[in-house]
Amino acid sequence: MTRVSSQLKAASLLASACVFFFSCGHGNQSAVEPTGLQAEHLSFLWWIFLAITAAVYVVVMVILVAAFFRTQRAAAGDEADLSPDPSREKRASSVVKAAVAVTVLTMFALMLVSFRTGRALDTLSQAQTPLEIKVTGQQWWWQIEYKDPTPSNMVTTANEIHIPIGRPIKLELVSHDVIHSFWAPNFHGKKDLIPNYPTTLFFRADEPGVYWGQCAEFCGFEHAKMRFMVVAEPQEDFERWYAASQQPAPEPVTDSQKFGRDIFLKSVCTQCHTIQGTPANGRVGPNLTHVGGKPYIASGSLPNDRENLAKWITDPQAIKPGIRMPMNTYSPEELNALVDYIQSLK
Amino acid sequence: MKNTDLSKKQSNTLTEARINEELRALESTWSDKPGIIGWLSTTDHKRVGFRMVFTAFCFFTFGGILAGLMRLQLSLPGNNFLGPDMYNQIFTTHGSTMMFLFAVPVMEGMGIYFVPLMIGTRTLAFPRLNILGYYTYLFGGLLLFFGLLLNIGPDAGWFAYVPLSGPEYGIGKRVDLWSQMVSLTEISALIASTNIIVTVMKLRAPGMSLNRIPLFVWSEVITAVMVIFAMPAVMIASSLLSMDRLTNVSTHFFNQAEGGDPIMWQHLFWFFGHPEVYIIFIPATGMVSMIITTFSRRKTFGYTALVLTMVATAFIGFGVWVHHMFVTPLPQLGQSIFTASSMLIVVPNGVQIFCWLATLWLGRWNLKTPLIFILGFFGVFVMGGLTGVMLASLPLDTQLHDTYFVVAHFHYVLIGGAVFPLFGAVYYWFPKFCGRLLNEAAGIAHCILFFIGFELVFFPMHILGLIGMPRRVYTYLPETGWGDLNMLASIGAAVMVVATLIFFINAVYSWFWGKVAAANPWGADTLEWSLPSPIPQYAFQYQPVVQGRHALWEQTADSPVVTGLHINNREVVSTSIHDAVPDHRYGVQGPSIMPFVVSVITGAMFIGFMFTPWSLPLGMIALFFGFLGWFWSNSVEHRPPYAPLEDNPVYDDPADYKPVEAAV
Amino acid sequence: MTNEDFIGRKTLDVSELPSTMFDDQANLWWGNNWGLAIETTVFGILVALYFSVRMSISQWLPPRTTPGLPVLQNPLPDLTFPTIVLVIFLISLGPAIYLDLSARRKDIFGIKVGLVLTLAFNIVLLVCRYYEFDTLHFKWNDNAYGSVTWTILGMHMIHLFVMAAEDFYIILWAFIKGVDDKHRLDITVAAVYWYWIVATWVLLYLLVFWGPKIL
Amino acid sequence: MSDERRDLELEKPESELLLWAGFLLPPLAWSISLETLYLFSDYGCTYESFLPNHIVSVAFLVLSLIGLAVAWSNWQKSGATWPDDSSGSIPRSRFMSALGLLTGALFSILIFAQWLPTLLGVPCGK
Ligand code: HEA
Ligand code: HEA
Ligand code: HEC
Ligand code: CUA
Ligand SMILES: [Cu+2]
Repeated sequence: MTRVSSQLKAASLLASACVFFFSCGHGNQSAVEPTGLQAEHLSFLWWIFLAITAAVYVVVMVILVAAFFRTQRAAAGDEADLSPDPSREKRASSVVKAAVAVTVLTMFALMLVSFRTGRALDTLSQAQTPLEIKVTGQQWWWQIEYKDPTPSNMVTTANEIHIPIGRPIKLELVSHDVIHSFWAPNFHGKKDLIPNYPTTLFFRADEPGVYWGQCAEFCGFEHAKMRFMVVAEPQEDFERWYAASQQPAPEPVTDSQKFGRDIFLKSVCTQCHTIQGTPANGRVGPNLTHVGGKPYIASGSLPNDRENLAKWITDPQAIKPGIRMPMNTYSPEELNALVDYIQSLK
Repeated sequence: MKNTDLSKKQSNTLTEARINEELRALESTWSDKPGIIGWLSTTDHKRVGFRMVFTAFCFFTFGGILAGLMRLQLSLPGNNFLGPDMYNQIFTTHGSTMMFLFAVPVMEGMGIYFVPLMIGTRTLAFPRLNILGYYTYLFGGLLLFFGLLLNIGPDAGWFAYVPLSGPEYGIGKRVDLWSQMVSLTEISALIASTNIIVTVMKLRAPGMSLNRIPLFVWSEVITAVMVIFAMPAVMIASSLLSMDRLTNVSTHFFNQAEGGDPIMWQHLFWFFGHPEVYIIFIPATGMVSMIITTFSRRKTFGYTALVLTMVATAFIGFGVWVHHMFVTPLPQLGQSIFTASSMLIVVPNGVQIFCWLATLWLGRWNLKTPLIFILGFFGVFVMGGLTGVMLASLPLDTQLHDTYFVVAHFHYVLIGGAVFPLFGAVYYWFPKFCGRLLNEAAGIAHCILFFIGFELVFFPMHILGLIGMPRRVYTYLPETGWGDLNMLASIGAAVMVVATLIFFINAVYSWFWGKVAAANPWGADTLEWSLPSPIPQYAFQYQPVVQGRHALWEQTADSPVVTGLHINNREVVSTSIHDAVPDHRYGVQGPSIMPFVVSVITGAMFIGFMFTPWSLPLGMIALFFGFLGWFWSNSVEHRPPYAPLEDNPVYDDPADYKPVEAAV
Repeated sequence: MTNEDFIGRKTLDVSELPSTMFDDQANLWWGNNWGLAIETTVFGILVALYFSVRMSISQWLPPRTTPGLPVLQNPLPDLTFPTIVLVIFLISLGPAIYLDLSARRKDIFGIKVGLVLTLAFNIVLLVCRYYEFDTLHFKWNDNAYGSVTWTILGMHMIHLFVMAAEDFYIILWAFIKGVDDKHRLDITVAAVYWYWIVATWVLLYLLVFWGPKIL
Repeated sequence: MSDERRDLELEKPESELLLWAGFLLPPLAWSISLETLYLFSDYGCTYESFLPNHIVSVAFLVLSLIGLAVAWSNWQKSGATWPDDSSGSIPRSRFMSALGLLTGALFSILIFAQWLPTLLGVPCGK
C-alpha cells in the first residue's frame, strides 16, 4: 500500500504543484506529513481527493478561458439568439450529458474510497493489548492518566503524552465541562470530547519524534492555548520515562529548594495541585510532581524556564486570561526559592 | 370563470384620454403618504426591498470591519491587539452578522424588489406583512450591533454549541442576545418567504405558465420554500436555549444532567444550518443564470435542467446536515449515509455549472462588469465547492474539521458563490434603482482587486488548515510556523477593504452623477426592463400578457395588456397556479403605520425575553391591540367596490368610486 | 412603455372577474396554509425533541420528587381530564363548520351565531388548557421531560390565543359594521386554521398523554 | 411546428395531481428513507443486525422508482418531447413531467448511494 501511495503522491504533487507553491510549516503538527498508520491512510485519501478535484478545477477553468477567447463579442442592443443552430445545441447537450455521467461516476468512486478508508481506520480498534491512556479535557488543559492495574503507581501528568512507537494506543476521551476536541494531526483525525459521551480513539506512532496537537473545538477563552505534546520514542526510552514518572517527587537538596517547598506547602497552591510525596493533593490544576522536566508549561503555551515560571506563578492571568489559577504575591527571595523548588521536581 | 380563453376577451378600447386619466388615478392610488409617517408606513415592495438590500450592505460593512480587526490580531503570532474575550465576541458577531444580517436578507431584499416586477405585477401578495418583516430584521440587527458595542456581544461562535453557550458556561446575557437576534431575523425571513411564495403562485401576469417563469424567480420561490422548513428549527433551538439560560425559567432541554442532550442542539442547529447556506446560495444561482443569459445574447441553455438543479439542491440540502458533526462520538455507519448524500448533492451543482458553461460557449459575450463578476464566481465558487467535496468524505473530514481549511471552504463558497453574483446583480440592476449606470472602469477595478485580495486572504487558509491551525484561535505560537501565511492573509484583507471602498465610492457617485440609463440598457429579457427607471410606484401602467420564457425578447408587437382593473384602489390581476389564467381581481391594502407599531411591540417582546419570561404574556397582550388596529385599518380601507353584498358591480365609470382615506 | 405604446393595443379586460375567491383560488388561503406549514414544522421538531428526551433521559419516567407533594414513582399523566378536553375540541368542530358554511352562503345571522359560538368554545378550551398543565405532574424546570411536555402544551396554547383574537376581531367588525366578501373569506380561512388546531391537538394529545405509557 | 399539431391532438393536459405526484414522490421517498435509515443504523450498531437497513433502502428505492414510472407515463401522455416555452397547458404539463423524470432518476440514485455504507460494511465504531 505504501508503494502505491508514494507513486500516487508524486503524480498528484506534480498535478497540484502550482496549487501548493506555499506549502511550508514545520510538519510537527501537520496532516500531510503522517508519522502513524491512521494519518498515513488519511494522507493517502487527501492526495486522491486533491488530484481529482484539482483536475476537475483545471478542466472547468480551461473551458471558461477557451470560451473567453473563442466567442464573439456582442453589444447590449444586438438581437438575442432565440432559435440557435440545432446541431450546435445537440452537440453541446450531449457533452453536458457526458459530463454529468462522469460527475456521478466520480462521486461514487470518491464515496467508495472514503468508505474503504473508514474500514481501514477501524482495524486498529481490534488490537488485543493497546496501551490505554485516559485523557480528560477540561477548560484549557489536558489531564493525562496512564491506566495501570495497580492504581498506586498510575502515572498522571498534564499536556504531555509519551508513547512507545509501533504499539497501538487506545485513548479514552472524557470531558466534564464543555466540548473539546483531541487532535494530533500527525497521528490521526480529531475526535470530540462531549460531556456524557465518553469515547475512544485508536492510533499508532511509526516514527519517533516530538509532535504537537491542539484542542480543535471552540471551548471558551483559552481555546487557543490548549495544546499538548506527543513524544513518540522507542520502547526502552518510554519504559525509562514511565518508571521515572511513577516515582514520587525528588526530595529538595539545596536550602533554597527546601525553603521553596515550605512556601509551596504553606500557600494556596496545595488546594489545586498535587505533588506526589508531599501533602499537596489538590485536583483542580495539573499534577506538578515532575513539572520541572517538561519543556513547556501552561498547556504548551510557555517555554519552561526560570523567568517564565516566575512570571507564571506571580500572574498567570497575564499569560492565559480567564483560567482558574489566581495571581500570587511573593517577595523576590520567596519567589526565587519557590521557582528553585518547582524546577527541582524532575 | 375557470379557464377564460385569453383571445376571446380581447378588444381594443384603449384611447389616449382613457390612458391619461387612468394614469393619474394610478399615481394617486399607489403613492405613499409624505413625511416620516409615510416613510415608515410604506407598503411599496420596491421601497421595502431597497431598504432591506441597503441595510444588509451596512451590516456587510460592519461584518467586514470586524473581519479586518480579526486579521490584524492574527497577522502576528502572540499578538495582543485583541484579548481572548474581545476576539471571541468579534468572530462570533462577524459570523452571525454575515450569515443572519447580510447574506440571507440581501438575497431576500433582491427577491422582494424584483420578483413582483419580473412576473409582471405591481405588488407582493401581503404588502403590509412585508414591511413588518423588514422592521423585525432591522431590530434584530441593531440588537446584535449594539450588543457588541456595549461589550456584551455573543462569544460562543455563530452556532453557539451547548454546553459552552449553556447556563453554566455562557456568562451574562451574551448568548441570549444572540438567540433573540436569531428569532427576530428568522421571523422576517419567514414573512418574506410566505409573501414571495404566494405572490409567485397567484399573482403572475396572464400567460406566464410554470415553464415560462424566469430562473431568478424560480430561485427565489425555491429558496422561500426552504426557509419555510428550515428557519423554525433554529428559532426553536435558540428559544429553548434562552429558556434553559433564563434563571427563573431554567428548563433542561440541553442539560445532560437532567435528561437533555447537547448533541440534540447540534442536530437542531445544523438541520437549519445547511439549508441556511443553500438559502444564501440558490438565489445567487438565479442571478448567475439571469446575467449569463442577458450577456450571452441568447436563450438559456437547459432551462428545465437548471430548474431541476435548484429543486434538487433544495431537497438534498435538508438531508446532509450531519456532515457538520462527523467527529462527534456517533456511530460511523449512520454518519456515512451523510457522506453519500453530501457527495451526491454535487451532481445538481455540477449540472448547473455545465449548463452555464454551455450557454457561455454557445453565446456572443457582451463583456460588461456583471459578466466579469460571474467569471469571478466561476473561478472562486468551483474551488470552494471542490473543497466541500473533500469535507464531505467522513475520514478526510476528521483531519479537516474545525480547521482553517473549513474557514477557507466556506469563504470560497459564500464570497465566491453569493457575494460575487450579488455584486454582479448590483451592477446589473443599478439603473432600476436610480436610473443611472455604475461606472464600468471602477467596476472592473473593484472586481479584479476583490478577486486578488480574496485569493490572498483565503487560499493560504487551505494550507494553514492542513498544517494544523484550528478555527477560532485568538493567537498562536511562533514555533507553529503559521505566522507568514497569516500575515499574507491579513494583507489580502486590506486589499479587499480597498476594493470594497472603490465599490462604495462608485455607488455613491453614480447614484447622483452616473451615466443616465435607458429603460433596458443591457437588452435584457425579463419584464422589469420594460419599465422606466427609476420605476414608478405603480410599476406597470397595464400589466403585460406574457408570450414566452424570455418575456421581452419573445413579445410580439401587438401583445395584449390587461385592462379593467379598478384604479381607485390597489388592484392586480390574480391568476391560476399552473397556467396563469386570470381568475380574479386581487385588491391589496394601502400604506399603514400599524406594521411598524406591531414590529416595535415584537422587538420589545423578544428583547424583554432576554431578562424576564413575563415579556411573553405582556407582549402577547400588546400584540392583541396592535393586530386589532391592523385588522381595523385593513377593513376600513376596503373600498366600496367590494362592499355591496348582492354581487360585484361591473366596472364602468371610475367616478363612482371615491378613495376612502384609511383612518389609521 | 410610454403612453403611445398602449394606444390601440389589444386589451384583456378582466373587469367581469370577481374580486373575492374562496379556497385554493384565494391568495389569503394560500398564505394561511404556508403559515400552517411553518407551524407544523415547529410541532414536528418538538415531537422529535420529545423522542430525543425519551432516548437520552436516564429513567422513563423519573420519579416526581417536588418538595411538599407526595413522591410519585412512575408519574404517568392523568387521562380523564385531558380526554374530556379532547372531546370538547372535537365538539367545537360543529360550530366551526356551521360558521364556515354560513360564511360561504352569505347567511349573516348564521355568521354572527357561528362566530360567538366558536369564540365561546375557544375560551372554554383556553381555561381547560390552563388546568391541563397540572395533569403532567411535573413543572417545566424539573427535568427535560417536564420541559418538553410543557413547551408542547404551551405552544399549542398560543395558537388558541391567536384563534380567539381572530374570532374577536371579526365579531367586533361584524356586529359594528356588518359582513362583506373580504370578511367572509377571512372567516373561511380562520376555519381552516381551527381545523388545523384541532387536528394537531389530537396528535399531540396521543403523544403527550399516551406516550409515556406506550414508549 | 410539430409540437403545435400534437398539442391539438391531446385534448387536455395530464391531471395536476398526477404531475405533482410524479415530481414529488421520489424526493419524499428519499427524505423518509434518510431519517429511518439513520435511526435504524443506531439500532443496528447496538444490536448488530442490519436487516432493517436493507429493507428500508429497498422499499424506498422501489417507491422512488414508482414515482419515476408515474413521471414517465405523464411524459409520454403529454407528448414525450423535451419541454419548450410554447403557450398553453400541454407544454406546461410536459415541463412538469420532464422535471419528474429528472428528480426520479436523481433521487433513486441517491437512495441507492445511501444504501452503500450498510452494503460495504462501514464500521459502527463510536
Ligand atoms: C454558500 C454556502 C455554501 C455552499 C454552496 C456549500 C457547498 C458545499 N459544502 Fe459547505 N459549508 C458552508 C457553506 C456552503 N457550503 C459553511 C458556511 C460551512 C461551515 C459552517 C461552520 O462550521 O461554521 C460549510 C461546511 C461544510 C462541511 C463541514 C465541514 C466541517 O465543519 O467539518 C462540509 C462537509 O461535508 C461541507 C460540504 C459541502 C459540499 C459537498 C458542498 C457542495 O454543495 C458543493 C458542490 C459544488 C461543486 C463540487 C463545484 C461544482 C461542480 C462541478 C464542477 C462538477 C464536477 C465536480 C466533481 C466531479 C467533484 N461544507
Ligand atoms: C457571507 C458570509 C461571510 C463573508 C462575506 C465573510 C467575509 C470575510 N471574512 Fe468571514 N466568516 C464567516 C462568514 C463570512 N465572512 C463565518 C460564518 C465565519 C465563522 C464564524 C464562527 O466561527 O463562528 C467567519 C469567520 C471568519 C474568520 C475565522 C475567525 C476564527 O475562526 O477565528 C476569518 C479570519 O480571517 C474571517 C475573515 C473574513 C474576511 C477577511 C472577510 C472579507 O471578505 C471581508 C470583506 C468585507 C469588507 C472588506 C468590507 C469592509 C469595508 C470597509 C471597512 C469600508 C470602510 C467604509 C466605511 C468604514 C464606511 N471570517
Ligand atoms: C485555584 C486553583 C489554582 C491555584 C490556587 C494554583 N494553581 Fe497552578 N494551575 C491551576 C490550573 C487550572 C492550571 C492549568 C492552567 C492551564 O494550562 O490552563 C495551573 C497550572 C500551573 C502550572 C503549569 C503546569 C503545567 O504542566 O502546565 C504550574 C507550574 C502551577 N500551576 C503552579 C502553581 C503554583 C506555584 C501555585 C501557588 C503559588 C499555584 N499553581 C496555584 C490552578 C491553580
Ligand atoms: Cu478545549 Cu478548544
Ligand atoms: Cu453543510
